[in-house]
Amino acid sequence: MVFKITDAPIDVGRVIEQVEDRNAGAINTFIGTVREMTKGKRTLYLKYDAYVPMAEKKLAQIGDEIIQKFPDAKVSIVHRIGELAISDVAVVIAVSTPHRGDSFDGCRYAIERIKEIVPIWKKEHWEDGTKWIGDQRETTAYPSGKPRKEDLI
Amino acid sequence: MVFKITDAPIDVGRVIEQVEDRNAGAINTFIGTVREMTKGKRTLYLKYDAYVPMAEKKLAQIGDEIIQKFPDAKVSIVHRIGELAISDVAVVIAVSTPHRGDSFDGCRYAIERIKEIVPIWKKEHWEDGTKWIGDQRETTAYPSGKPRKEDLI
Amino acid sequence: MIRVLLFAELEDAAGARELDLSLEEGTVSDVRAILKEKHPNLNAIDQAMPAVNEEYANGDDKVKAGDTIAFIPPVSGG
Amino acid sequence: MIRVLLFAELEDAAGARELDLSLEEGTVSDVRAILKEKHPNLNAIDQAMPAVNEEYANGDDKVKAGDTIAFIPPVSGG
Repeated sequence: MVFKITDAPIDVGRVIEQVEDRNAGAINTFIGTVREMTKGKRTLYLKYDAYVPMAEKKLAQIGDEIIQKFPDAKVSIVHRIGELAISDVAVVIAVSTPHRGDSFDGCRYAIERIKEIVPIWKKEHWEDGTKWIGDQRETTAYPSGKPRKEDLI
Repeated sequence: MVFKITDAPIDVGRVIEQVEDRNAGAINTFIGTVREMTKGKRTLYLKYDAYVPMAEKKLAQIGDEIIQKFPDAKVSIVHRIGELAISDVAVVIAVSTPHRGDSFDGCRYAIERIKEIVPIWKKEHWEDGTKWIGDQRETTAYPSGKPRKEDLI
Repeated sequence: MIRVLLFAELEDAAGARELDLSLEEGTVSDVRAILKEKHPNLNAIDQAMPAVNEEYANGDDKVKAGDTIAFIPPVSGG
Repeated sequence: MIRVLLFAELEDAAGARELDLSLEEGTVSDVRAILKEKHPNLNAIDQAMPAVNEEYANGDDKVKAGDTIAFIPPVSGG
């Protein structure tokens, strides 16, 4: 199991290998890629930045949370930072479990948690400007400057 | 988009490439592998057999069904047949969509439909015998010899 | 002549994956009945879904010479 | 000395990713108040989650010389 922030292209096959297990019948993989069009706006490229040591800790914490839910799961998560072009892979999550439903649920949980607690930021570069994108989950983000209690596990 | 039955090892990376798209932000991949232990019984190896031309048609139909639900989706499914050892990859499904939720839902739909309508059979080889496994979904399978109407789309 | 395909435990029970039936015309149910009469150990065919020319079919669907009818036991891919 | 880390729009607004505060002891809220006084364009720090030594913290948590406090704007990984 590997939890890593990298500035190099991600080898999807390697991430999958890291969760292989004789008693896994299912591996679910989520690959987040750079999409060209969002709400009618054309992205030229993206820049990801991270608070690297804390981000790696939080990715590992997400792995632990998944194993609490699904004790036989194996999890690996690699997130890339730096400048990414359209279709480049930003994140790869792999979750193996004995039965298929848990692999889907564990992987889905991981991507939602990444968007809640992992200190990684995306800066969109459009033809007409740039913007740091916050809060993709479109929840109201820390209005008092305090994290919600459940994010502090 | 590729829908194929093969007797060769599946190249996961190739299946993923086949669904890449500039407007995909998400690729969900399901990999079904041969698990060693099931309900306390040790599998030595498996044999998969298929009604190949009909199975490939039904895989393509599942792709069509997903695109009906998620018009921007791209889908590829490759299923291996023949003798498979523990940890070998039996099936790879890749679904790309603009947004992540649809990629998970489309991929999950695909694996459930495979277990309903695609003519592929698995023969378990244990230390103490063999058995054709039917009906993994544990629904009562065609009690009257007739498929359920919703399986006849 | 109608071509019959049997898979998995049905193939094992019949000792053959493919059979030819000398029938000019009939229904899926007719074919099933003939097969059970010829091969008394093919009882599991009652739990199989019929498919005519690679599409799932019902018992009262017609088959004629030249068609392929397959009997599909509960599937277990994935 | 307390080490302060700023990211994303906070880094852009302060013109620096890292600042040193000459403070021996205080709370997370104290640090936030000092930063806003020194950098009037750091208002967005109110929407940021504080983290002390790489763990999320609350406003009344203590910080002391040698600690690192980071202000984490709403995240957007994935």
